[in-house]
Amino acid sequence: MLSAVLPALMLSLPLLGAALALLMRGEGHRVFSYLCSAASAVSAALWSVLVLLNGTSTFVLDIPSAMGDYAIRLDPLGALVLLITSLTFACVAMYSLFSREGITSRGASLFNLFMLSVLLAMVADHVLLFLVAWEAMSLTSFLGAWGSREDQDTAAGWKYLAITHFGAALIIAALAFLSISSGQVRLSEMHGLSSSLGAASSAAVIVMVFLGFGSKLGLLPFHIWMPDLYSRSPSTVTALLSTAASNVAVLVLVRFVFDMVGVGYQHVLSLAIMGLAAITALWAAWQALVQRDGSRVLAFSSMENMGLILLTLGAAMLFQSYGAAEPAAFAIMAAMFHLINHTVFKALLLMGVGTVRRAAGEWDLEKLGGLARTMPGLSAVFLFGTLSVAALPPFSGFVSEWAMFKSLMHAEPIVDPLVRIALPLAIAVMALCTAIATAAYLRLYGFTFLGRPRSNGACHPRPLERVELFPLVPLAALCLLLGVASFPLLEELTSAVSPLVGAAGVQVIDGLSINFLHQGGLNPLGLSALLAVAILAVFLVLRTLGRRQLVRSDTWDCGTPLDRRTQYTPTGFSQPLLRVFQQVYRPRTEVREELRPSQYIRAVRFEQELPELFVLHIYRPLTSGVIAVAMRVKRMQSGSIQAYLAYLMITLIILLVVLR
Amino acid sequence: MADLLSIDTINFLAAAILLVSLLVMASTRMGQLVRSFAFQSMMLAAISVVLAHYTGSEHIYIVAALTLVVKGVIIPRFLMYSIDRLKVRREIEPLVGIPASLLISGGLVIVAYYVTEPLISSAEAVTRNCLAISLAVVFIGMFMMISRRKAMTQMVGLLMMENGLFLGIISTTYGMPLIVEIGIFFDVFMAVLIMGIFAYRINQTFETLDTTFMRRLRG
Amino acid sequence: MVELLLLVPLVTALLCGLSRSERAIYIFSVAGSLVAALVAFPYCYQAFFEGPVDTGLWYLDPLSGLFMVVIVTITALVSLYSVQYLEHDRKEGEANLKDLRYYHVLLHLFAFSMLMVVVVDSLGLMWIAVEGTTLVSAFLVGFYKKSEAMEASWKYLIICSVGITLALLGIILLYASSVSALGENADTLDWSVLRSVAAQLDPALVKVSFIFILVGLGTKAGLAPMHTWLPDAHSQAPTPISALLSAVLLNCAMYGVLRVHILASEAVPGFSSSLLLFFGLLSLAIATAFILTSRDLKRFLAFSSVEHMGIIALGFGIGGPLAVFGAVFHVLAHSLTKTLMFFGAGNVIQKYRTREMKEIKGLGKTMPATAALLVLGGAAIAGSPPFAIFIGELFVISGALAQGDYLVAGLFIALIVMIFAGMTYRVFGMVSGRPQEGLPDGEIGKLRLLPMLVLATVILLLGLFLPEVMSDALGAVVELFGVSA
Amino acid sequence: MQLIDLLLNLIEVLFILLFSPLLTGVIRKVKAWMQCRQGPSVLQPYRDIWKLLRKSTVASNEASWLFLMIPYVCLGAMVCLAVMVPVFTAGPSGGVGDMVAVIYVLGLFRFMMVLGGLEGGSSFGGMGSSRELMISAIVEPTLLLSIFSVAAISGTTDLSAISDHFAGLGLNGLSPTLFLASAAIFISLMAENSRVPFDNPATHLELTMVHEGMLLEYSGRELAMMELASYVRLTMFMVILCNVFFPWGIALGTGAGEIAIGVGSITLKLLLLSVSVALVESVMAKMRLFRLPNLLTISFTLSLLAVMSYYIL
Repeated sequence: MLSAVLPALMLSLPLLGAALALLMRGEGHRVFSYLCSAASAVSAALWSVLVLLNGTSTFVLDIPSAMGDYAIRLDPLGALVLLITSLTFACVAMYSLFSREGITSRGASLFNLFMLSVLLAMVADHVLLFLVAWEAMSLTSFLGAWGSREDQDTAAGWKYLAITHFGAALIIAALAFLSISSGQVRLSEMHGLSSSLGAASSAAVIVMVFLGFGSKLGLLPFHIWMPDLYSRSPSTVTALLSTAASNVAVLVLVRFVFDMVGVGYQHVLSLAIMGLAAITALWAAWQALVQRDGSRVLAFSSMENMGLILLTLGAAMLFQSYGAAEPAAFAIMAAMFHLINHTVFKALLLMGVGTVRRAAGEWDLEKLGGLARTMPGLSAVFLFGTLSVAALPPFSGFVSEWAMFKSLMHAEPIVDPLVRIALPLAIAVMALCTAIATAAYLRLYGFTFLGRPRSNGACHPRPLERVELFPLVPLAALCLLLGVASFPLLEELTSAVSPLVGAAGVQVIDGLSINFLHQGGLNPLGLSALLAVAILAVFLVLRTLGRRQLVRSDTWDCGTPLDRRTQYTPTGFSQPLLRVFQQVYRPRTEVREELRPSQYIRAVRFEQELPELFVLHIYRPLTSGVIAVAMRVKRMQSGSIQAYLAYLMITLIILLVVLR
Repeated sequence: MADLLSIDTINFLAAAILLVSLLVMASTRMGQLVRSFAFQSMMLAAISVVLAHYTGSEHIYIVAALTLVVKGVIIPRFLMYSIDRLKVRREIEPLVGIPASLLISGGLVIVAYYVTEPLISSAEAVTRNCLAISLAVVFIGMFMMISRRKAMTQMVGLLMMENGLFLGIISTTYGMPLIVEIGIFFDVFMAVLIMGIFAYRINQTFETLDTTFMRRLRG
Repeated sequence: MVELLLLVPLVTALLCGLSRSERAIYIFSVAGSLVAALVAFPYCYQAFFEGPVDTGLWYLDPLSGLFMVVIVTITALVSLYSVQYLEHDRKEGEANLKDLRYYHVLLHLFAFSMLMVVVVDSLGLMWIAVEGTTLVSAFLVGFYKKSEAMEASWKYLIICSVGITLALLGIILLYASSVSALGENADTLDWSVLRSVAAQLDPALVKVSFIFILVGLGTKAGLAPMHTWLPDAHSQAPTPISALLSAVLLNCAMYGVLRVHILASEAVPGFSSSLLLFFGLLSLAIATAFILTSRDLKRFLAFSSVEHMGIIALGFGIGGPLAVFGAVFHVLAHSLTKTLMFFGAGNVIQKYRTREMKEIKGLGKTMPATAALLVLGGAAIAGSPPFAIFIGELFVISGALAQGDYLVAGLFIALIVMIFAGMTYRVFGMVSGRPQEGLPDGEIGKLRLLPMLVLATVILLLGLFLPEVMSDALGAVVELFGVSA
Repeated sequence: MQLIDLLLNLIEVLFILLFSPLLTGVIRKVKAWMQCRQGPSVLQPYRDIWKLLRKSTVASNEASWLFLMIPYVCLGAMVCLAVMVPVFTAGPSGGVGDMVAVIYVLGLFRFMMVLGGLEGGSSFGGMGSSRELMISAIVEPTLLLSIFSVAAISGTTDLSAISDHFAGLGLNGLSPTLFLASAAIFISLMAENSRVPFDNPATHLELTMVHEGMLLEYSGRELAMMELASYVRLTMFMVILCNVFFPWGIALGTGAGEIAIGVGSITLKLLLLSVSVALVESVMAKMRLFRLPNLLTISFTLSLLAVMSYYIL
C-alpha cells in the first residue's frame, strides 16, 4: 500500500508544485511550490528506503504510449542513488526557499519539473519514458539555467543544449537499437544483449551510450558547455545539474553497460574508455586550477570527478571483460560510492559559492577573500565540503577515492601485459588528478575565505540570515558521516552492484574495515577516531602548559604597509603549476613595460590569456566548416526563378535517364 | 487502311507540334510566340479530331472543340491583349543564346526519345511517337521557361508544356474521363488568367516584366 | 454526404464574401471552420474504423482520414488566429475591409480545395484539386501586394504549375500502365480501382510515372531540390496563411505522392521507397544548411518545413511498420507543431515589425506568454521529447535500425542534431536578450494565444500519450502501406 | 587489537615525537660539520620548541578562526601518522595502516598548512603555499605509484603487512623495483620536507623559501606545534623509507627482545638516513624554483618504472 502511494506522491507532487507556481499569484504559492518539491523528495527517499528493505518494486502504469504501457521500477542500486539525490533535492529546495534564489514563478516551476524529470529518469523502466525524462531533464535544466539574467548571451546555455542533445541522440539511437533487437520496451527486460548482438554491435552501442551520457558528464571533448553554464546560472540549478543529472547519467550508464548490454570481451574498448576518462579527469583538474570563477572551478571539478568515476567504471569493464567479476563489482561499487559522495559535497559547494556570490556581489576570486571572518558559519560548512572534495580524511571523498584507488590495484589475476601497463598508468593519472585538483580546491577555499578582502563587496558582504545556512548543514554533516561511518551504505551498494556483473557473495566489509581481495583494508571509522583522538590529545597535552595568551596584530609587512593588492592573487598562486604544465595550457603571455621619459619603469603590465584549446582547435573549425558548407549550399537559393526551374528539370531528367 | 492513315496523320501532326516548339525557341518576338502557340494548339485539336475519328469515342470531339476554343482562340487572344497592354514586344537577350537554345532543345528531344524508349515497346502504335514527342514538347516548354526572362514568355512556356502534356493524354489514353478533361481545361484557363493578373501587378510594381529582376528573395 | 463536408467551406466562403461588416466576417469564418471540423470528424472516424467509404466519386480511407483531420483542425485554428491577426493589420492600415473579405473567401476556398484533394477517388480530380490549391493560395501569398509578395507569388505560381504539369504527365502514364490490366476502355483513373490491380500494372510505365509524380507533386510538397518556391511563399504570405501552407498544403501534395507510392510499391517493389528515401535525406540535408544560416524568421520556419517533409518522405521510404508509423505520426505532429510556431512568429513579427531574427530580442520580457509557447514549440519542432515530433523521429530512427539501414539512421541523426542546434540557437536567441528601445511590453491580442495554447497542449500530450483510439487509427493508416504495425 | 598493541602504538608515538627533533638536530649538526662549522647542539630543536611553547601568540588581524586550529590539526595528523606507520613493530594495524591512507593523511597535513599560509594576507604566505602545491602536485602521484609497486610485490597495501613481508624475505626481497621505488621515495622525501635542492630550511629569503613562507605568520605555541609537526613529518618519511624498503630488524611479534632489537635498529637506521640526508644537502646546491619540476619528474618516472619493472620483468 505505502509502497504504491510513495511513488505516486513522488511523481505527482512536483507536477502540483509546477502548476502552483505557474497558475497562482504571489509569493506564498512559490513557497508552497518549493514545499511540494521537498515533500516529493521526502517521499522519494522513503520509497527508496522501502525498496532497500523489501527489494525491487515495479509498477506498470496504465498509461498508453506510442510503445505500450509505461512502467517504473526501482531496484536497490537505483534506490541508493535516488535516496541521496532526493536528499539533495530537499536541501536545494529549502535553500531556494530560504535564500530566495530562483524564487520566481518560472524558477519554481522549472525546479519542480526538473525534479520530476530526474526522478522519472531514475525510475523509468520504459524506453520511451526514459528518453522523455532524460531529454526533459536537459530542457528544464537549460531553461532554468538560461535567461536568469536579461543581458545574458545565449551561447553558454545553447552550447549545453546542443551538446547534450547530441548525446541524447546517441542514447536514443542506442536504446532504439537495443529495443528493436531485443523486442522489448521495458529496460528491465533487457539483459546481457551483447551475446545476441555480436561484438561489433555491442561495442558500437557501448561507445554510443558512453559518449551519450558522457556529454552530460563533461566527457572530453563534450565538456565545453560546463564552465560557461555553471558560471552563468543560479547556483540552485547548477547544484542539481552537477549532482542529480550526473547521478542519472552514471546510474543509467552502469545499467546499460553492465546489465542491459553486458561487457562481453571488449578489452580494447574498455581500455579506450579508460583512456578517454583519464584524459578527461586530468584535463579538468588542470583547468580547475586556473579558473577565476568559483563556479567554473566547481564545473571542472564535476568533470574531474566524473572522469574518475568513468575511469573506474572503465576498469570495471576491463575486469569484467577478462572474466574477473569480483574486482569488477568492487570497482563499480567504488565508483557508485564516489558518485554518492560527489552528490553531497558538490551540492554543498555549489550552493556555498552561490551564497558567497550573493553576499559579496562578486564572482571573481581575484576580488574575494577574507570572508571567513565575516561569514564564519558559511566558511565552516564550506570547509567540510572542500575537505571532502579534496579527498582528505576523515571526509567522504577520501573513502571513496581510496576505494577507487584500490579497485585499480586488482591487476593481479589478469596476465595480459596491456592491462598490467594500463592499470598502473591509470593509478598515476588518478593520483596526478587528485593532487592537482586538491590544489584547485585549496585555491578556491583560500582565496574566497582567507586572507584580506580584495574588494569592497568582499569587505562588507551582506550579512547572512541564519536560515540560509540551514540547508547546507545536513549536507556538511553527510560529508563527514559518509566518511566516518559508511559501512551500511557500502554493504548495500555491494549487494546492489554484484548481480550486475554476476558476482555472487562479494564481501567488502571485513570486521570494521573495507577490505577486498587485495590485502590491506581501510577502517574509516578507526582512522577518523584516531585522527580525532590525536588532535584532542595534542590539545589536552598543550592545555597542561596553561592557557595561551593571544595578541592580535597586523600581518608582518617588512615595513611597508600592506594593502589589498600586496597579497598573492589567485592567478599568481597557480602560476608555478601553470608554468610546469605550460605545454598543456599554452598560455599567451604578454609583459609590457611602460617607460617614463627618464627611462625609469613606471608600470609593468602583465597579460595572460589561457585559450580554450578544445574550442579553438575542435569546435571553432568544426562550426565554421559547417557554416561554410551551409553558405555554399545556400547559394542555390539564388532568387532566380529560372535557376529554380532548372533544378526541377535537371532533377527530372537525371532521374528519368538513370532510373527509366 | 483508314487506321493507318489516321496514325500517319497523327504522327505528322505530332511532328509538326514538335517543330513548332523548336521554332519558338528560335524566336524572340512576343507576338510570334503567341501565334505559334495558337498554331500548336490548333494542331493539337486536329490530332484530337483524328483520334476521335480513329477510336470513335465521341467525347474526344468535345475535347478537340475545347482545345480549339480555349487554347487556340481565347488564351492567345488574352495573351495578345496582355502583350499590347503591358507593351512587351520582344524577348531581349535571352539567358541562353538562340543557337545554344536550339542545340539544347535538340538534346532534350533525344533525351525524350531515350526515356520513352522502354515504354514505347510495350505501348500501342499510336502512342509510340506521340509519347516521345509529348515529352519532348514538355521539356522544351520547360527549357523555354528557364532560358527566357520575361514573365509572358514563361506563361507561354507553361502553356506549351500543357500542350505537350495534352498530346500525351490523348495519344496514350485516348482521352481521360470527360469530367477530368473539363476540369483540366478549367484549371489551365484559370491559371492563365491568374498569371495574367499577376503579370499585370508585377508590371505595376516592378515596372518591368523581366523576371530576372525579381531576385529580392534569396537565401 | 461527403458533399456536405465540401459544401461547408464553400458556403462559409460565400457568407464571408457577402458580409458587410468586419465582425460578421470573423464570426462566419470561425463558425464555418468549426462546423467543417465537426462535420468532418464523423467521416474521419468512419474512414479509420469502418473500412473505406467508396461512393464512386468520393473515396475515404484511413489515409484520407488522417489528412482530413489535419486539414480541418488546422483550418479551424488558423481562422481563429486570423481574427486578431487581421485586426492588427487593419489597425496598422495594411488591409482594408475589402482585403479582409477577399482574405476570408480565399481562405475557405483554399480549405475547400484541400479537402477536395483528399476525398476524391479519381487521381485526375485530385490533380485538379491540387492545381486549385495553387491557384487559390497564390492570391493569399500575394495578399500584401508588396513587391516581395508579388515576386513570391509569381514564383510560387510558376514553379508549382510546372511541377503539377509534370505530375499530370505521371498520372497519365499511370493510367496507361493500367491499360494492360483493365483493358482499353476502362476509362478510369480511380485510385481504388488501380489499387485492386496494382500488382498487374506495367512496371516500366509505373517507374517513369512515379518519377514524374514525385518530382511534380514533390515540388508542391517541398522536397528538395524542388522546394525553392517554398521559403519565398511562406515568408511573404500573411502568417496564418504560412501556417496553412506549411502544415496542410505540403501535406496535401505529400498525400498525392503517397497514394501513388502505395500503387507503385506493389507494382515495382522497392523502387518508389528508395526514391522517397533519397529525396527525404536530400531535403533534410539541404534544409539543414538553410536552417543553420537563415536570418529571416519565416524563411527559417519554411526550411524547417522542408526538413519535416523530408523526414516524412524518409519514413515512408524506409518502410517497415516502425518507420511508416513514424512517418504517419509525423504528418500529424509536424502540422500541429509548425502551426504553433507560425502563430508565435506571427505575434512576434507584428509586434517587432521585422522578420530579421537578429533584430528580435528579449521576447521573454516583452511577450512572456508568446515566448513561453515559442520556446516549447521550438524545442518541439527541433525534435526534443516530450513533444510529438520526437515520437515521429524516434520511430523513423527505430524503423531505419530495424531495417538495417544503419547509414541512413546515422545520417538522419547527424542531420537532426545539427538542425536542433540551429533551431534552438535561433529561437532561444530571440527569447533572450534585451528588447529594442521603446518597445512596449505586452502581448498583442489575447485571443491569438488560445489556438497556440491548444496546440502546445496537444503536442505535449501526443508526445507523452497515445490513446488507443489514436493508435488504432494510425495503425489503420500504416496498414495501407502493406505493413502492419 | 590487543591492549599490548595499543600500548606499543602509544610508545611508538612518544618515541617519534621525542626522537624527531633530535634527527633534525643531527642533520643540522652534520651539515655544519660539512661546512667546517661547529653548529648548534643537536639538542637545539628541543630548546627551540620548549621556548616557543611558553611564548604568547601573535595572530594577524586578517586571520580567521581557522588560523589557530590549523596547528592542532597538523600536529594531530602527524601523531595519527605515527600510529598508522609501523615504527619498530609490525603488528596488526586494525585497518588504519593502509599506505594510501597514509598518503592522504600527509595530504591533510599539507592542505592545512597551505591554508595557514594564506591566512595572513601577506605575499610571503601565498608564495610559500603556491610553491608547496607545485611540488606536492608531482610528489603525491610519485608516492602513490611507489607504494603501488611495493603493494604489488607484497600483495597488500597495509604498511605493517608490507614490512612483515619484506622482513620475512630478508635479502631475497631486494629487486630492481624496490630500488627504483626507494629512490623515488627518497627524492620525494627531500622535496616534501623542504630539504636542499628543493628548499632551504635555514633561510627566510623570499626568493627561495617554500616551507618557511607558510609558517611566517605563526608564532609562539602555534609555531612550536607547526615546527614539531614538520620534524615529525621528516621522521615519518624516513620511517616509511626504512620500514618499507629495508625493514630488517623490525619486531614481528611483541616479545621484549624483539622489540628491543626493533627500537635499536630503527634508531640506527634513522640516524644513518639523517646523516645521508645531511650529506646530500651539503653536496647539492639549491635549485631554481622552475628547475624543480625536472627533478620531480625524474622521481615520478622512477616510480613509474618501478611499477612497470615489477609487471614486465
